[in-house]
Amino acid sequence: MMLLSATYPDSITFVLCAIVVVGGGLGVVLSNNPVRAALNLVMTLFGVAVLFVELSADFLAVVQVIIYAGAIVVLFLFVIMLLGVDKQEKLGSEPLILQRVIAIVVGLAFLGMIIGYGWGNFNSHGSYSVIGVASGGDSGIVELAKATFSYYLLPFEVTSVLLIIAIIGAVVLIARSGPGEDEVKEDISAEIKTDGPKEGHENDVSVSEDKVDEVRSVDFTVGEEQIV
Amino acid sequence: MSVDLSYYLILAAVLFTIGLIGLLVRRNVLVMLMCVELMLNASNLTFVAFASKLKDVGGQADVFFVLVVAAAEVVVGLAIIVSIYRKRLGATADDLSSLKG
Amino acid sequence: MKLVFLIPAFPLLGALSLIFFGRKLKEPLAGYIATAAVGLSFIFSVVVWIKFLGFSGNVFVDHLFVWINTGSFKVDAALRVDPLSLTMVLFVTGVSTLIHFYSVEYMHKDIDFPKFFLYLNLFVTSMIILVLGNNMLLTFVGWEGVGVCSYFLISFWHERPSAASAGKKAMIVNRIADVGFLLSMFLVIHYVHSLNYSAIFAAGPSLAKTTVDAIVLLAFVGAMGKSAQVPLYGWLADAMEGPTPVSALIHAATMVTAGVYLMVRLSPLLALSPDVAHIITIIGILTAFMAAMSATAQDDIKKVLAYSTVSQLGYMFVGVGTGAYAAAIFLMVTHAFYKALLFLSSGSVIHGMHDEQNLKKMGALKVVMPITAVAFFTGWMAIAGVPPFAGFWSKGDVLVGAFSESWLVWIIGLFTAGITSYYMGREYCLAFLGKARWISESSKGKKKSSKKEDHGHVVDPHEPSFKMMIPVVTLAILALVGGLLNLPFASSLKFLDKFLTPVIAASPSYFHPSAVNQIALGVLDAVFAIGGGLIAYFIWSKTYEKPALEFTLFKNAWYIDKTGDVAIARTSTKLAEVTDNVIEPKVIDGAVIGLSKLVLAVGILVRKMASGFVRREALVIAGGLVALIIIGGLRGGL
Amino acid sequence: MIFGMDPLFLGHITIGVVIIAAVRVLVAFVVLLVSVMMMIWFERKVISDMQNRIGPNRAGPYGLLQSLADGIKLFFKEDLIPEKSDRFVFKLAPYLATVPAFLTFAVIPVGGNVTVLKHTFELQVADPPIGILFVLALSSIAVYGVMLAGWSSGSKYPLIGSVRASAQMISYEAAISLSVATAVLVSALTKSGINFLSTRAIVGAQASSVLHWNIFEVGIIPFVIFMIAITAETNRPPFDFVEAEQELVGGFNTEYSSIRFALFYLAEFMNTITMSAIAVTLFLGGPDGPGFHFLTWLWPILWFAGKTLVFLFCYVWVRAALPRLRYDQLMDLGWKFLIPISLGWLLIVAAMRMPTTTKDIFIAFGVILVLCILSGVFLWRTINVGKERTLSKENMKLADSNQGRLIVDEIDIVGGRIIPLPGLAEIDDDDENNEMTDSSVISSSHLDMDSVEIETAGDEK
Repeated sequence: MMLLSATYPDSITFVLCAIVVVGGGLGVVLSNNPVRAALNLVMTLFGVAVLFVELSADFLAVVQVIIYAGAIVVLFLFVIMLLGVDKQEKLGSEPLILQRVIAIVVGLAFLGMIIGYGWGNFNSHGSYSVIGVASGGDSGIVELAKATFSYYLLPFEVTSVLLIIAIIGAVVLIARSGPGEDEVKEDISAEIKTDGPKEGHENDVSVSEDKVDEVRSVDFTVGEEQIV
Repeated sequence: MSVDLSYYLILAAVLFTIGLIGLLVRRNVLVMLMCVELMLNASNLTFVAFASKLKDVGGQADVFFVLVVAAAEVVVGLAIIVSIYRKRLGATADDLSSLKG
Repeated sequence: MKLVFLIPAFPLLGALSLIFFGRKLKEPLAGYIATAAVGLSFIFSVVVWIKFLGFSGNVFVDHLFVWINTGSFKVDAALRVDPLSLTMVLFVTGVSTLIHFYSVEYMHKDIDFPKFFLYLNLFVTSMIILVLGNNMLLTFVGWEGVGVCSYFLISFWHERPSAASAGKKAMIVNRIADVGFLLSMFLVIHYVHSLNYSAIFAAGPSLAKTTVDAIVLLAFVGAMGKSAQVPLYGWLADAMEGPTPVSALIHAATMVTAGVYLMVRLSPLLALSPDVAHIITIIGILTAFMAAMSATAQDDIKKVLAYSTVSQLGYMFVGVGTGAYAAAIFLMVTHAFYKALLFLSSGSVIHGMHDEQNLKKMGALKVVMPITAVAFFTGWMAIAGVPPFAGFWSKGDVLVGAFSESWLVWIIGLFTAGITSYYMGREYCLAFLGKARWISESSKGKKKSSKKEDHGHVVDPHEPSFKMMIPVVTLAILALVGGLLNLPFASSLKFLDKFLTPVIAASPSYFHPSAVNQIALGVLDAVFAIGGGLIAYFIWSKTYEKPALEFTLFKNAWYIDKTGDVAIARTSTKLAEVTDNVIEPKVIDGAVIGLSKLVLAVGILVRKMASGFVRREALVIAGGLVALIIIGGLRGGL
Repeated sequence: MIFGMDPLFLGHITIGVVIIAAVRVLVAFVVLLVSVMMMIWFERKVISDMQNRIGPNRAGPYGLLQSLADGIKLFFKEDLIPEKSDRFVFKLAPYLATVPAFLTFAVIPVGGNVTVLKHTFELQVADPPIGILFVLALSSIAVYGVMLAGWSSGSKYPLIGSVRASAQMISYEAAISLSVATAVLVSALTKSGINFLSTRAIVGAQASSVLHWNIFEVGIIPFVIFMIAITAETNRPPFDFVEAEQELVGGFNTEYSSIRFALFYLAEFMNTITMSAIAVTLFLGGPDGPGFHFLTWLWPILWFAGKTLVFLFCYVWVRAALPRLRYDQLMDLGWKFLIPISLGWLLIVAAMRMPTTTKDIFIAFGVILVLCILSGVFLWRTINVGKERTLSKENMKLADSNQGRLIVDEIDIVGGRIIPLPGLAEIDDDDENNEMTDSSVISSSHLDMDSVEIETAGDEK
């Protein structure tokens, strides 16, 4: 209790998380590879999740990881890999004139004004406990559930409808029309046939049925070849 | 909570700004969507910080809805990207300027 | 009494059956069905009248159904049976029946024979609704119904441009006047919240005097149009383009009296508004005089009668204006008799002369059409007010009212009575006496053998058939004895007065003259009537052309129409031309096109902002956000 | 609060407490590593027996040290990084695969409370109030290792393997979550109180007798679904599409060698153990079981280990017995059977367990009836749809004639294009002039690439 009730572990956690969050955010913006950006986004998400724990919102922290990191970003990566849009973007050039300068100016102005106006008002008291107090040994999960399913029942229903709409919309957007399917498939089969294994990989097919017995001695030869 | 609320809010503002600038600067549509996620996370952080400060679970409940909206946004956004990619072979925002006046 | 709804129902049924089966019914049958419908209507009017005589109250209202129901405002479709409406219904249906019967023969061989009777039946239905309506709105329905039917009937021979334009003219003039009626109704709705006559009369005393004035005056504007008062009387003369039975039915007996009926119906209000009554008197006497003067110079046999109708209507309004309401109704009834008689007689003449209406081409018809001549003579005597014909009594009553109002009005009325006698005498002399001018100069030598080859003027005047004579004779008898309705000798003989008194207001200015006064006035009337007639006889039985007595001013009906044409029609045309040539292309088109060009220019400018680049537009949104924050901060909102 | 109900942290936190916590972590780590080695040996031995051969028998008694030998060998092999790979991610991926596998075990209650040096603590590394959600979170994280490994290799087959993996793992996560939710619901209702998401609370709720184990409380079906789903989630046979040798050479880890490859291996087997432990915790009462009065701390551990071992044996047995599914069959199974059934079962359990009055029971059974009818109709439809696809003769023929057919189906999603690889895609950036017409550049370069490939393929033949 002595160690943990002190302030500095919290402060240290916060600082570390802030670094992770901001670093991850910058990584998203600055990395020229979308997969790297996604990884940085995951980093940010984890930082935010830890901050949630720090703010005694355990449940949200886990949900954040499950939904954001486990589903949304995976979806991002899935699409990136599926479409092969992981080509590296030229961050050095900007086709739109002044876009970058104005964007940075606007962004910094926004940040400055938010902080500037808010400074000194951040800790002003709002109304306390409109819905319910988040307390107890369950990290407020019960309170959260009560609030969600009673006070926020209508938004809850509306968002669920939104989710259904999104799913249906996505399916409609992705769904193919009948005739196009055949052409496309023919194209692929043509491409696949020509799509032979790449350099050095022909030798790599000695895959045993039982993977436990697999020694993968072939790797050496492959490696030598590559080195040579 | 021992760390002052203002730090959380400033951190959220910084994160939001990063997302905003990224949205305006990056050309890859996927990265732009990620930047939107950053901004949503910043708002989530604000919500939870206030929920903790004001001891009101409502702020946490709001985050749920933000999460759902984010999920829906990503699903539809990615579907749009995929369907665009089928036709145009690219996911660069600047190519999609057929709506220009 | 509950049978009252049958009165309008029969003509309506007749009209409907003619709509659906008119073409199949063919010539005489359609006419007889229509006649029977109106005849049944008359019979039920009589039945209702007899029942009403045994009725204890003054007013019986038959609610048919709720017509309009909007919140607090409610209008029933209800029929009102009271002495006034009964009187009207009786003579309307009675005279209509006779005219229908007459038309069957008169319209013989017309292409649109069934259509004619369809219109006639529809007209009678409308007129009955007008008369029996329990509220102003129902009256207005009938009012507009007769307006529409009169339009159809005036321009019945619409192949003739003059007939078509005459119909349009009647329509337009009436619509102008109807605005007055409508406004009057709006005022009533606003101030009384009900259109029922009973409610209006009950509320009358509590209304402000100016309100009453406005209501009555506006209603009178409506009546001016329908009853062809100065200056809206031009249409009636033109309306003579319609078939003669139409003129008899519409422009003598029924429709034009609707205005008088309305004013008498509103007499409880009118009595509260002496100022408007004075205006009505003035307009009435002016109309009577001007129309009479116009009639002295007309050559058309029907136009003379048309102006005389206007003149007589003026008399009626004098009666209304001076408070002699019963006298006005009395004159209306007797006028219906003798004017219908005159029109039908002239119809016989026209029929016999093969559609020749010019008096100057007639003459000496007494020889070939003796019965018609007698009938016409009866009509002349009746309208002139020669005792003991009907006109003497009714006009005498009105003049008594005028005398009680103002001696000037009375003198003009008296003088006009003389004029009336004069121009009717002129017409009679030109048509029936003198030389037979219808034997044209060219065909004179060839005598009767070659008549048929004479194009357009194959004239063989003859007495009309028996069927046409029945209504004429009936009306002649009525014109002769109509005065019995309201003899002034004793109060017990004033049947109509007594009958009507419960529902019409007693005018404060109306005084009951002593017997001596009445006799003196009556003698003066008779002297003027006989004098006018004698003058006409002496002048016009000898010659047929005397331009000194046919002033152009009167021939053109005081140039009222021409004035209107110049003042309104020409100016409006000019204005329209200016609008068409200058304002429309330059101002309006300029504004619209200029606006569109402006929008286009702005669009071209703004279009450049929509670059289509998502990021650029997102940047604009972000910039707007920052701007909003700045503004909010400056205003202290944050 | 985040330490849950662990009595260790209820008092003052002293140096002893910290040491005990650290020792717990260390012991768990070491035990896991060792058990993974044992597991590998166990699997090989069992399969050998089933296939009527001997299996490893050289290193150590009964070949027990064979795994250690393999590990040492792999550790000293040359570490290869393909030229076209994304180096950082390539190096990162094995750790992303291993760490969640380790972490998951942290919330599993291995035994009851023990007292050492006056400190009473749970045989569990941590007992957070959201323990079971923690498990789900980590299992959803686990997919990153496979995905990124495949992508960063810069090679075609690993990429396909990783794309398969992501789709497969996301798909089966829903079924896992729903069956876990059923178990949690039942536990929370049995032991009404706070912390119903904590693993220890779930175990505690099942403690009274064998019949109160969740496997019976939930009605077995969610348990079966959970078992099938975690098999798929861990990419174990018959759901091992990620590394389907016949189709994808070696799957996502084709390009890996040396210790990185060992880490993937480690992660996979550790996942197997961890998932078995979770199944035990959720459905079989965890360490619950009859014990004796001496060595009271030992019996729960033995029970736990025994139950887990049964599951592990089942895994091996399944692997030896069942052939691999087709990929579309896998997806059909996940989306059309497991998810609807587990969702419907969750609702039915909720309807049956929640009501307190007779009226409520009637309502609940009405709801159940409606649900059964609806789900029956739905299932009938989906089954038929699946039949059409799986049993259509043309498809069968195609599958027979062309082994790559299944791969084709998968790539098909992209729109008929070959999935580009990170190394290849970089070519596009050489063209600096045409930033605005990237799409055309990409397409043309794709075409070029394809044509080149055709030529080379022809040359080789």
